Amino acid sequence: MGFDLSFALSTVPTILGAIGTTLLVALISCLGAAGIGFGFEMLRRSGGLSGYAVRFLIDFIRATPVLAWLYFLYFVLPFYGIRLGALTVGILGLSVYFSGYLAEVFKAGIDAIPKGQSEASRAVGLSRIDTIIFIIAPQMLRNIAAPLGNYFVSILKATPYLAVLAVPEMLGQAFDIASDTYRYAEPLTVAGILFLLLALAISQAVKRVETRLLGSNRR
Amino acid sequence: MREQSPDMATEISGLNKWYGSFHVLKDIDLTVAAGSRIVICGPSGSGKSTLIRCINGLETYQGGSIALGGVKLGDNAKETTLARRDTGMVFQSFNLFPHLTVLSNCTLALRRVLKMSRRQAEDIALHYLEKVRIPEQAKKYPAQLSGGQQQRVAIARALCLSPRLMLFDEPTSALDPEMIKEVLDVMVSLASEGMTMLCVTHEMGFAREVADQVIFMDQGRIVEQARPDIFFGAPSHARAQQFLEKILH
Amino acid sequence: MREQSPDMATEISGLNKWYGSFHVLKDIDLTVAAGSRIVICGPSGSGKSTLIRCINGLETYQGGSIALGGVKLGDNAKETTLARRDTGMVFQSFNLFPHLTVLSNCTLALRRVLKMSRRQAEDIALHYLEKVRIPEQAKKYPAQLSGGQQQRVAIARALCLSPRLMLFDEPTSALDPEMIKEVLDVMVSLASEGMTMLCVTHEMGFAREVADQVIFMDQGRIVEQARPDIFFGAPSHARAQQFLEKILH
Amino acid sequence: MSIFDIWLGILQGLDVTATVTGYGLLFAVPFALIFGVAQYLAKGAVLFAVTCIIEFWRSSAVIILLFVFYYALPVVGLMLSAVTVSAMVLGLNIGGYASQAVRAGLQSLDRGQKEAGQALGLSRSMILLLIELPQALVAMSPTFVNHFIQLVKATALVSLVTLTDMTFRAKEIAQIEYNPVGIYTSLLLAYFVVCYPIAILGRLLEARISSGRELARGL
Amino acid sequence: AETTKERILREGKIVIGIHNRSPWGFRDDKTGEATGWHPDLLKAAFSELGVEELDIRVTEFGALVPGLLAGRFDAVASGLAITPERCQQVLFGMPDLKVPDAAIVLSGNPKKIHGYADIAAQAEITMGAGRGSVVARNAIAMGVPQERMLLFPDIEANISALRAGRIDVAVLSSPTVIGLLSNGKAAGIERALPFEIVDDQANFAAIAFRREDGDLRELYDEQLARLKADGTLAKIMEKYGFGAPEAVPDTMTAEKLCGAGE
Ligand SMILES: Nc1ncnc2c1ncn2[C@@H]1O[C@H](COP(=O)(O)OP(=O)(O)OP(=O)(O)O)[C@@H](O)[C@H]1O
Ligand SMILES: Nc1ncnc2c1ncn2[C@@H]1O[C@H](COP(=O)(O)OP(=O)(O)OP(=O)(O)O)[C@@H](O)[C@H]1O
Ligand SMILES: [Mg+2]
Ligand SMILES: [Mg+2]
Repeated sequence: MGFDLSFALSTVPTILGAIGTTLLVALISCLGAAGIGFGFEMLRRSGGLSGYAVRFLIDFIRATPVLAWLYFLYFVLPFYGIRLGALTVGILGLSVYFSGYLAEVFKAGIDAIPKGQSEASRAVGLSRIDTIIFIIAPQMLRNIAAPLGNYFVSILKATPYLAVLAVPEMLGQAFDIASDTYRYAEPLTVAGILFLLLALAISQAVKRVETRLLGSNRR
Repeated sequence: MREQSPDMATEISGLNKWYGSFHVLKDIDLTVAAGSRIVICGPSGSGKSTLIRCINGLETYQGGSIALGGVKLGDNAKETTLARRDTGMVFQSFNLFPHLTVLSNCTLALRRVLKMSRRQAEDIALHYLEKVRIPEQAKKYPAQLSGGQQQRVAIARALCLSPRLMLFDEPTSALDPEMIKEVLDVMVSLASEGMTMLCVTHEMGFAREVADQVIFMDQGRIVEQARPDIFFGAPSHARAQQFLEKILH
Repeated sequence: MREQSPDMATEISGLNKWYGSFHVLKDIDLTVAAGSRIVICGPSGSGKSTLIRCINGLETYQGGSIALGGVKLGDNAKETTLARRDTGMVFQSFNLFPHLTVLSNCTLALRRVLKMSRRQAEDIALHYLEKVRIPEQAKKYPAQLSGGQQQRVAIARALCLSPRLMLFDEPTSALDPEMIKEVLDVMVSLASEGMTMLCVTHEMGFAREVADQVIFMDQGRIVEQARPDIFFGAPSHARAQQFLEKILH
Repeated sequence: MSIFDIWLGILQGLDVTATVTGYGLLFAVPFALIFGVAQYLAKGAVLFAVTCIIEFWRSSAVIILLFVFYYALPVVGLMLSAVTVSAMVLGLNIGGYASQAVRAGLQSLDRGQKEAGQALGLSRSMILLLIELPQALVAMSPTFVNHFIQLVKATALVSLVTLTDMTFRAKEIAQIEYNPVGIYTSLLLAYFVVCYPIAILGRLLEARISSGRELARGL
Repeated sequence: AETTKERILREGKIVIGIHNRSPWGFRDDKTGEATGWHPDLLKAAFSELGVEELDIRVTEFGALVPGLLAGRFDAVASGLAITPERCQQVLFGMPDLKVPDAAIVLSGNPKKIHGYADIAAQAEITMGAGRGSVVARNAIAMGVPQERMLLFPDIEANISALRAGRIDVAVLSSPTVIGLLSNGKAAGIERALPFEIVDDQANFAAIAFRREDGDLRELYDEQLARLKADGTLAKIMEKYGFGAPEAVPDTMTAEKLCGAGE
């Protein structure tokens, strides 16, 4: 057996061909999950009955498998007349699924902002929305840059689940090559390295943002 | 800049507030005439901050009323917003927005609340930063300033909205001795311009110099209210005597 | 409890420290005789905290030497540990361990460093908690205490190790006026028992009452060192005059 | 088969899910502690090495790691059991995430805590054990609960190494039943009964911790 | 050292990898025993030699060959198709089943699909197939455009997609389709009959061994020839509903199928 470098290189174009899909899904899902998660967190903070309902929803999402979400969105919704494309379902599924985790992360980030910040904001007459946009969100991001990076990497690594929707992403392509040739080491190594590079790129990007956000706090 | 209406009196009557079962403000009656300067002091936990915060609409209350320039504050959101616009608040711990520059700290409300253009807002902000004597710090971030400078920015930020009433909650207690002087100087000069001020502080020198009235609170009540010379000379209430002894030791 | 050696003098000579290219401490020479009480004051950023921290081994330094009771501190870890054991430090922000009770805060070092039994350690801790007049708070957590009580716990915690030298870094500046009094009272009573003390503070009343010497620092140098009556009466250095003017205004 | 029967059938995979999760924790917890602390303390080359190891486990695709450790290592003579490989790969992956929480928890502690310990003459290791870690771990416990749930759900990948966990049981039943909606509903419920209690546990923990702190509830 | 064959004969037990696919090789939910076409074949072939026990390892399709190569099992008995590339990695036993492509459609075959030509011709038809399957390659060779093909990781997803209307036809292998429709649980779908295929597209399934276990493969081939001769093979085929279309011509051998590969 052994590792055949030239065969490994020959698999690169095919696997790399799917990097666009993988990146597209990962990036939009990151934004989607962050958006939905932030919305959840805001609703939960508004308290009352809807706050409890949202809290249950967040726990429910966290407690259920992503595969089930993808399955329902793709195979079951059409029975109710809602037919979304595979990419849409993939992005939506990952966004919803990770929004549960991100809502928790946002919670920690907001809890760490001193209460005086929102009070000062109200004292100068800013509306609730303006307070969220201009005061809370930027400071929250600064507090949670590191765990946010954790979840962005998680989202990237969850893209192979889209195989169940027949979306051709990188890991799927690698497995296709492998099952054609029964040579697993080479394509999987290539896909593994590509995933690792993308994940490291995300970590680095998040670290950059973190440093920039922290910049204003340093002397 | 907006015109300051001359007859901006604050009228508090029968104010009562509970935190759960804890009665934190008890039957507070207080009239602050336009242009007057009142200092509030009293032991820790006596309700000084709570009173100030009620006036600024940061707290709800369960009984009594607060009127600003004749307009009664309801729990009606619109009126509360208006009230906040007419009062400026300076916190003990500054509460500057750490992610914004000094200038943006001052212009944010002007632009978002009063919908001014950036130019206009910055002109106003710089005017007040000059007034507190730190226009050269406009481009820095709060963390790059000393405590005294930060508190002066907080004052400028509050002044930008041309409040009719300025509320100070122990504005110097987080500061170094030298910086206390800086901030008090700014407050003295505001006072000399006729700004209406309500100030929680234990800086008795400041109280002597600028206050029309000193109010002493204890356990949620206004226990004594007097001219500073009278208050410092011979407080009539035992608790006030004891308190003054300690802080003037 | 260990015996206090009577000749516990602190000798600092030619101390120099840089933060990168910033020269924070410049040629500091200072002798603290056993049993003497020294107050350090000076403007913000003048290096007061840094000096105190060097004596306690919390900072390294690049030139000069510090000797405690004749033993020179090296950057040798063992010596630093010994030095720390002989000095007690009280921080401005208390720095109590929030996850431990008051009693455990006090016994931690006794049990872990001096390997005492729980009984023995608790006896000592209670002794010092009595000394700072809060033995009844022993079972509470720091968050359940007022600021003044917290600072008194911090003092008791430092005393437990029977330090030969107590270092205070602005121990009252985070406190309310009434609580300042509490803590200063404890410090005055320590001073009257003959404890060697080095104290950064701007409480001039305290300095007048207990200090043998007042040291004025500016820009990393000891600019003036004098008996309190002389220092407050007629400081010889211009910077010190200006400073005193501001804080005694 | 009724949905209930399917659900019971899926729960037959619970022992594998639980076993892998349990052993996974044996890898995850020490890894998170040791490497989180190491990343906090280390400098220079050691820090770089520690960071590389963490990034490897955190950023690599789990499927590929499972593959390599189960199917490639025997080729060079190292034959680990399926449970060992699963527990190790999933555990270290989650441990990689959790190590970031440990580090962030330690870094966000007030510097004065360490200094107070030093001033009392405590050694560096005692300061870490008695003062820094207890506070950091408590502060970060909601995050750890998130990661615990993620570990449970990550066990869905172990069918790749011949273990029959709940997800694979669902696929087995799907073979016979061809009732996808029922099967995926049951799968969702199966994970829910396992993960939801963990989420609730997290909430209780959080409530206990935050009762001692003042939070930014003024928003 | 002991070869795999010697060990199997000594222990009376062979470890096989399956990926739980009816009818190829799956775990019987009631007994927990391995069942299916290839396990039955192995049992019949080896039981006479005292190898009574089939120790099954159930895993994902993608892990079958890596597991074999890593020594995690002795044989893969899960319907692998012989191709020249694959022959470079593993050693196939004699082909035991012919695997023509077959299609599943919604009941009544609303799009009237009877071959790849129909799929290729109608632009509104979307076809489903297993990813990495030979079927997918056959379809492309027959002119079905790639953008009208969805490749799902398993049969269930294909069926779900068909029912959800995401595909109009799922093309699978004929034994799979037979197994799928045999237990009567798959309501609302049916096999598209007839489904025209070109004969040289058919695959042949076999049991796979490691390349170094030539002696084991030889032993198995001998036994398989015996089963063919005494009619046991035909009986097992009947059990699973396979008939003439699935029978392997006598002239067909693994060597031929591997071509340059072996
Ligand atoms: N959110 C709250 N819930 C319950 N009790 C509260 C709350 N906020 C304040 N209190 C209590 O109300 C009382 C008055 O608080 P307040 O902050 O007004 O005192 P203060 O006079 O400003 O004291 P200080 O000088 O310490 O600032 C205190 O006993 C305090 O414990
Ligand atoms: N870690 C550091 N790196 C660089 N510069 C520092 C560091 N710590 C302190 N400094 C600088 O060293 C100088 C002396 O600081 P120090 O804290 O000793 O002053 P201080 O006299 O205690 O002032 P204050 O009264 O404000 O506490 C200051 O200018 C400060 O900015
Ligand atoms: Mg207050
Ligand atoms: Mg200092």
